[in-house]
Amino acid sequence: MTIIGRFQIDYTRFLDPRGEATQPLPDFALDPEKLIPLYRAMVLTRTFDTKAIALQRTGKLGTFASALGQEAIGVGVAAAMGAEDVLVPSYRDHAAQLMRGVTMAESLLYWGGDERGSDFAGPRDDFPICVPIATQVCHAAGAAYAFQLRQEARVAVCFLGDGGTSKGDFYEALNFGAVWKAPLVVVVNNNQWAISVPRSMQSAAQTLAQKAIAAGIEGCQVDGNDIVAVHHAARQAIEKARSGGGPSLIEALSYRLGDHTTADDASRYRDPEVVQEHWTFEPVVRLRNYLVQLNAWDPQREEQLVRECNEAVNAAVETYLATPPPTPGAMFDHLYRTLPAALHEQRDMALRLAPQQGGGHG
Amino acid sequence: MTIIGRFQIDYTRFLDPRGEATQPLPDFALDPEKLIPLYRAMVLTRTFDTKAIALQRTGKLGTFASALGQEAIGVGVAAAMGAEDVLVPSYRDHAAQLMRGVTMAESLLYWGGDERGSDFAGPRDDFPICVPIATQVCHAAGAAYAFQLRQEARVAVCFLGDGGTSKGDFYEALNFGAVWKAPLVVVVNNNQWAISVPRSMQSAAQTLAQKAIAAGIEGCQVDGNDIVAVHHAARQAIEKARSGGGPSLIEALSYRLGDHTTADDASRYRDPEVVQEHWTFEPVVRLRNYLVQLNAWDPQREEQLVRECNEAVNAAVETYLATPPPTPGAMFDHLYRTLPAALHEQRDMALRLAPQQGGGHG
Amino acid sequence: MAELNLIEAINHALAHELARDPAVVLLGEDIGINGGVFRATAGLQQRFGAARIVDTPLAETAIAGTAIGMAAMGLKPVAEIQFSGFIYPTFDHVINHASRLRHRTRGRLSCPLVLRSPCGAGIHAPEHHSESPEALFAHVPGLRVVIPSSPSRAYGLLLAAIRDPDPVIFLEPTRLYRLFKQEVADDGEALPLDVCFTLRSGSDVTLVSWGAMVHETQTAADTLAQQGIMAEVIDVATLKPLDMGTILESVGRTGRCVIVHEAARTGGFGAEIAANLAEEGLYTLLAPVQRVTGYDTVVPLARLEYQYLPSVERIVAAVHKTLEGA
Amino acid sequence: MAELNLIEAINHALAHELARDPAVVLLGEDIGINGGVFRATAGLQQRFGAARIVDTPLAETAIAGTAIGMAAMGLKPVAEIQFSGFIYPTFDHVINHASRLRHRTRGRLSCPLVLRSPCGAGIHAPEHHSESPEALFAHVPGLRVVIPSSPSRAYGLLLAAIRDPDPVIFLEPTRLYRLFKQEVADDGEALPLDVCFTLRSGSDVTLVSWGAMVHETQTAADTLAQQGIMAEVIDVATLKPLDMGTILESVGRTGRCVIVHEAARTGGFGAEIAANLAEEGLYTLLAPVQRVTGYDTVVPLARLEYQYLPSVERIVAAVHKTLEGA
Ligand SMILES: Cc1ncc(C[n+]2csc(CCOP(=O)(O)OP(=O)(O)O)c2C)c(N)n1
Ligand SMILES: Cc1ncc(C[n+]2csc(CCOP(=O)(O)OP(=O)(O)O)c2C)c(N)n1
Ligand SMILES: [Mg+2]
Ligand SMILES: [Mg+2]
Repeated sequence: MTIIGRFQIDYTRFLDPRGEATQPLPDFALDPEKLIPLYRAMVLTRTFDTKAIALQRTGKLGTFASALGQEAIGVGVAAAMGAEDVLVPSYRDHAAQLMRGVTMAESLLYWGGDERGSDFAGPRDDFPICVPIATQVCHAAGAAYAFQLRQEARVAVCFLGDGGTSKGDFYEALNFGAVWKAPLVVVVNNNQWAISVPRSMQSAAQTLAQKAIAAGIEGCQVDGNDIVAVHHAARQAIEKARSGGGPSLIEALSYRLGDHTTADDASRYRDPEVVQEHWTFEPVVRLRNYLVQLNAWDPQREEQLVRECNEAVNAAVETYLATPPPTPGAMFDHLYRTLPAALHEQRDMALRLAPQQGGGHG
Repeated sequence: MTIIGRFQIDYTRFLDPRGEATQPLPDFALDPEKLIPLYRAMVLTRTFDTKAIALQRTGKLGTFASALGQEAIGVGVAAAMGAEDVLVPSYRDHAAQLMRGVTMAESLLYWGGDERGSDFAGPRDDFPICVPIATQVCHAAGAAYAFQLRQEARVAVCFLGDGGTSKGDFYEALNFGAVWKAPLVVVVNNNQWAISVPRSMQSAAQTLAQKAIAAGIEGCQVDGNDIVAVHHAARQAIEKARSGGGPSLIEALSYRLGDHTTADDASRYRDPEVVQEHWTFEPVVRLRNYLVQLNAWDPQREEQLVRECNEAVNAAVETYLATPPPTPGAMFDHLYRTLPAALHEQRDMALRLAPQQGGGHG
Repeated sequence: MAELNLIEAINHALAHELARDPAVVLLGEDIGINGGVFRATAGLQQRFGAARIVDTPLAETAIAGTAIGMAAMGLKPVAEIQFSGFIYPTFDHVINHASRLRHRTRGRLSCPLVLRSPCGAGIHAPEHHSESPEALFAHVPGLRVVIPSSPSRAYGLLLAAIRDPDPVIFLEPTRLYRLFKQEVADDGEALPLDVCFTLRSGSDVTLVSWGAMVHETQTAADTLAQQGIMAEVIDVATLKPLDMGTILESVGRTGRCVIVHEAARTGGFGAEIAANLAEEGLYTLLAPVQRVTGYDTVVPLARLEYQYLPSVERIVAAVHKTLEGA
Repeated sequence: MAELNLIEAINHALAHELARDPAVVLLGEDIGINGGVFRATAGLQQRFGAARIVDTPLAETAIAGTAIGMAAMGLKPVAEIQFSGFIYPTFDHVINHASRLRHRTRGRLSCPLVLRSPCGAGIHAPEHHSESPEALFAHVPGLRVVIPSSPSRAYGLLLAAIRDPDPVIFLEPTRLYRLFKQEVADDGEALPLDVCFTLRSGSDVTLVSWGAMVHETQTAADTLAQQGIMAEVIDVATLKPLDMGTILESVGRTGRCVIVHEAARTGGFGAEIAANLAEEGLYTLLAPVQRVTGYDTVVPLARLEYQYLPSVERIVAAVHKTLEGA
């Protein structure tokens, strides 16, 4: 018996739950100017989430998936991307999307049941939210291939959940990306639940990062509630991808503090006390504590930030609510670049017969 | 940075290409009575393959996939199975199927284009050959679950190729099997080619065995041309599965000495000299050499064996060629347990209008 | 007899068969302690244990594929696909394996599998949750395709599907899950899987529908009755194998037929019924057949989904059109 | 002008577009140095390099999925599925993504993807190699579905498919790959993707077909001509979007229609055409429409496959039947 392969999976954390450094920090983490925008983005995401849930509860929005407790992942990764890179998100990635320039009004339109919410005015090449789990990893690998073929220094950055790592698409895409050595970074938001299925029932693998080994690429686990660890790992992976080093897999270990979506009631399947415990580890307070230690944050700034976030969110909600519903013809717009003649009659009928029901938000 | 996971992949070989032991052998390998049946089975498989290719070349058989050079894998694994276990094969696994009691005539019928070839008189619960790559791994995991649920001490043993390890089904099935701790053994026949795609282009993983790590199960690589290594690993894995230890993945490293199938011409994409080199490692001569060293084999026995194998194969070919074609009504038999009334008219039409063309072999 | 809505009827049928037949197992995402996202399996894991009510990892291909392996080895798996848009990864296993395992092995192995999935739009669900894939399955030889349209038919048809020795695709219109209740006797009586149900007799026109659209169609029939037009309403229920006899007999009497379904028009299962009328009912047709269907578009998100769905008005208008052609 | 068989015509069309448009890339299994198992891509990797002619790992889901990613980012991928039975793992990506990326993003992103695959039986191929999945795709909004039936149409339609800004499913009848040759000018002239081709004019009956069955249908028309029956033969070629106008016009003249396809009867695309006749052509029909199709069975293995396929005799018999109904 000979050993022909040895592999190891590392775990990285820089800030402990109280915001204390556990090891020497990377440069960016010593510079409050670098960190404060990340903190602001996390608080904005949380404000947005709270508002979106409230809108759903009052019938003004459809089903919504909040990022509560996982804000450091989207923010930390998106902040490591260049504008030229492309985000390939799942439905829980508005933290990253907002950083990328998707507007909150667009996000609300989408969750409010309006396709125009995916027509981002900002990052024109970013993919729309992907609902069919893990399929987006294939798209990201293909996008990465396009960049590689055209010799563009761009990276495709893709998110999925812990549940998504069980799906064939994930493995197939990693394998393709690895064979191609394509500029691809795949981030697993391991929030430890796939609706009601806990991480332990999702896979017998002790980490999700080790799934990278199957594709022969690097995988690592980071504390997903420590934005310093997330951002550091993302920078390294993106840099590596951009410089021809091929794909990486980052498992960001976090916790879903809220329900799966507004259509879910997590109290049916998990112990609220355990959830409560996990509030100890959440990322926003952690970074705030660290900033306070750096003397870069104080209650006044916090108060001002909260006010700004509320104003921004409220303005987005107004824009959203003021958006008139699409006309029935929109069903046929963009179905093809040019609507085939065979469909003209159907479109005319839709315009003629449009019933009065429906059209409301959510 | 903390190391949170360490993994290693072992490689096992007992007999070197000349048939010399490279390390202390397991008990069964010291007993010629145990080894000779394996040797006979390998020679029978090779005789069968040669004949099947000849039949195809003369228009008496359809496309056929030979196991040339990979006989030790099917034989070594099937010999480790109990009659109560279930084989879930791909299209290149007749070495294992014949060991299990599938007849050569059945195998020829199948490749000759007759569904009756999958109605094995022998191993009634064994799955038919699976052509859609890697889908059978899911079936095997499900079969294993059925055994587990009913508390039967049976194991599902599944084969696939190196190419198959790129397909989502493979990963998903391993993951399910591992979560269930089901009695499942998955054997990868890494013959280093998936039609024209070499192993190096199939995956960036340095071994295929390491794909087990993604599912959190044990994976190992063995010399697939050393039947002692194959059989040893299969016995261990099957024993483990049977006793509740869950699934294992075995990568058996071999080489496809022939064309992919009779429909393929490998000289279009690979160097015949390289193929020639690989003949040095092939499994049949290796075991014969070892048996000769044990004084358990000699030219007379070889001659007799070859004669017996030829006779058996020829008898099977006769049975096959003498089998009258199925009647057109067979298309409707077994479509459902009871043919729905809606289809009676179609069946009547098929019987009435059956054209005279077709019906031949291959 | 209890008053049940459609999802409760499903739950009762599952419980009944689990209790009756130890070979029945359920598998799918979130079907265990959570009881399924629509609550179809509520309480079942508590009652029958986690070995028979199996919460799987998130992988539809393997849900179908492992269910086939289970079925081949003597279990009777009932696999749940959580939402309609996630049924496509099962196609390979359903078409290449489930539908033909019996055929390929000449009856040696078989695949008594039920694949349950919600279907249809109308509940303001997110993207990819409003699909109507019935025509795709109905084209596949070796399958049965069933869509209930009331609690009692859901109960009886699901029992039949589980007891059937071959694979059954069982599509449940989400919009009907909680729309209305009905007396359903939990008596273990299955309904036949090869007949249409005539829900209402009439002599002027035959309305043929299935799934959630049966509801719209019945409402349309009410409206028509007020106008003095007597519509016969047929719930196809089992699309494959199709009981064309009942439809031909009805159209033979009424001379007119309007087919209503929610799936996209082109290649929808309405085409199969209309084609049969053109082949076998031509001489009885007094007017062109009409199909009232979803448009050939992606099912739009919530704000437009009711513009997509066939409405009572569209059905009534189509009936009027067939009557003009008199 | 060269005499080409269908697979050579495909090869020429691919080469032409690869040379013309640097955004075109090919991906699939064994399409590189091996030139594809049917030789569609023979010589292309040598000419255009391994970065544009991409031999992928063995995974159809990812072939479709990565092609969508490429297409969204401005490439024009032409993905090959090696044999028809292995196209099912692509359904999820084709339906949930390729067909609706443009719609979902209101035109911001799009998916100019061609998915090429062999289809059909008749070459004594192994299991799962003889599928005719066209009706499944033709039901999906947002797709185009094209099936050529001659070398020159294969050339012109494939050019059009690659140039089309939206996803096209391009199914190639394996039985025609080498059945006959035809003069094909490699002139880069595309054919339209929204019209049927009338291959033969006739006044007694309209025969509508596509793919390999066009061949049988034309032979049947020859036989019928000898009997004094003049059949018009229409090759649908593009199933989606369907040019029903040409068919209606023809049936309007002949009053009779026989539809011939190889796929299973129930829910086959013939149903859509017959349904349209029942809706819009009813008053012109002098006799019931006839569908001559594969049976609703699994395509059998080689020894019975010709018993499954529609034969010239069956087509002729169906025409006689429509003439009885005069
Ligand atoms: C293919 C597919 N199957 C099922 C679903 C329904 N579904 C939506 S989210 C979800 C759980 C996903 O869990 P995970 O991947 O961990 O992501 P999270 O929601 O926790 O961010 C499921 C089953 C889906 N969207 N896609
Ligand atoms: C899903 C699927 N895709 C493609 C094919 C066509 N095909 C048959 S064998 C083969 C290569 C398989 O290679 P590997 O898994 O290494 O097995 P081997 O033939 O070498 O034993 C391919 C692509 C198939 N049978 N199934
Ligand atoms: Mg999760
Ligand atoms: Mg191989």
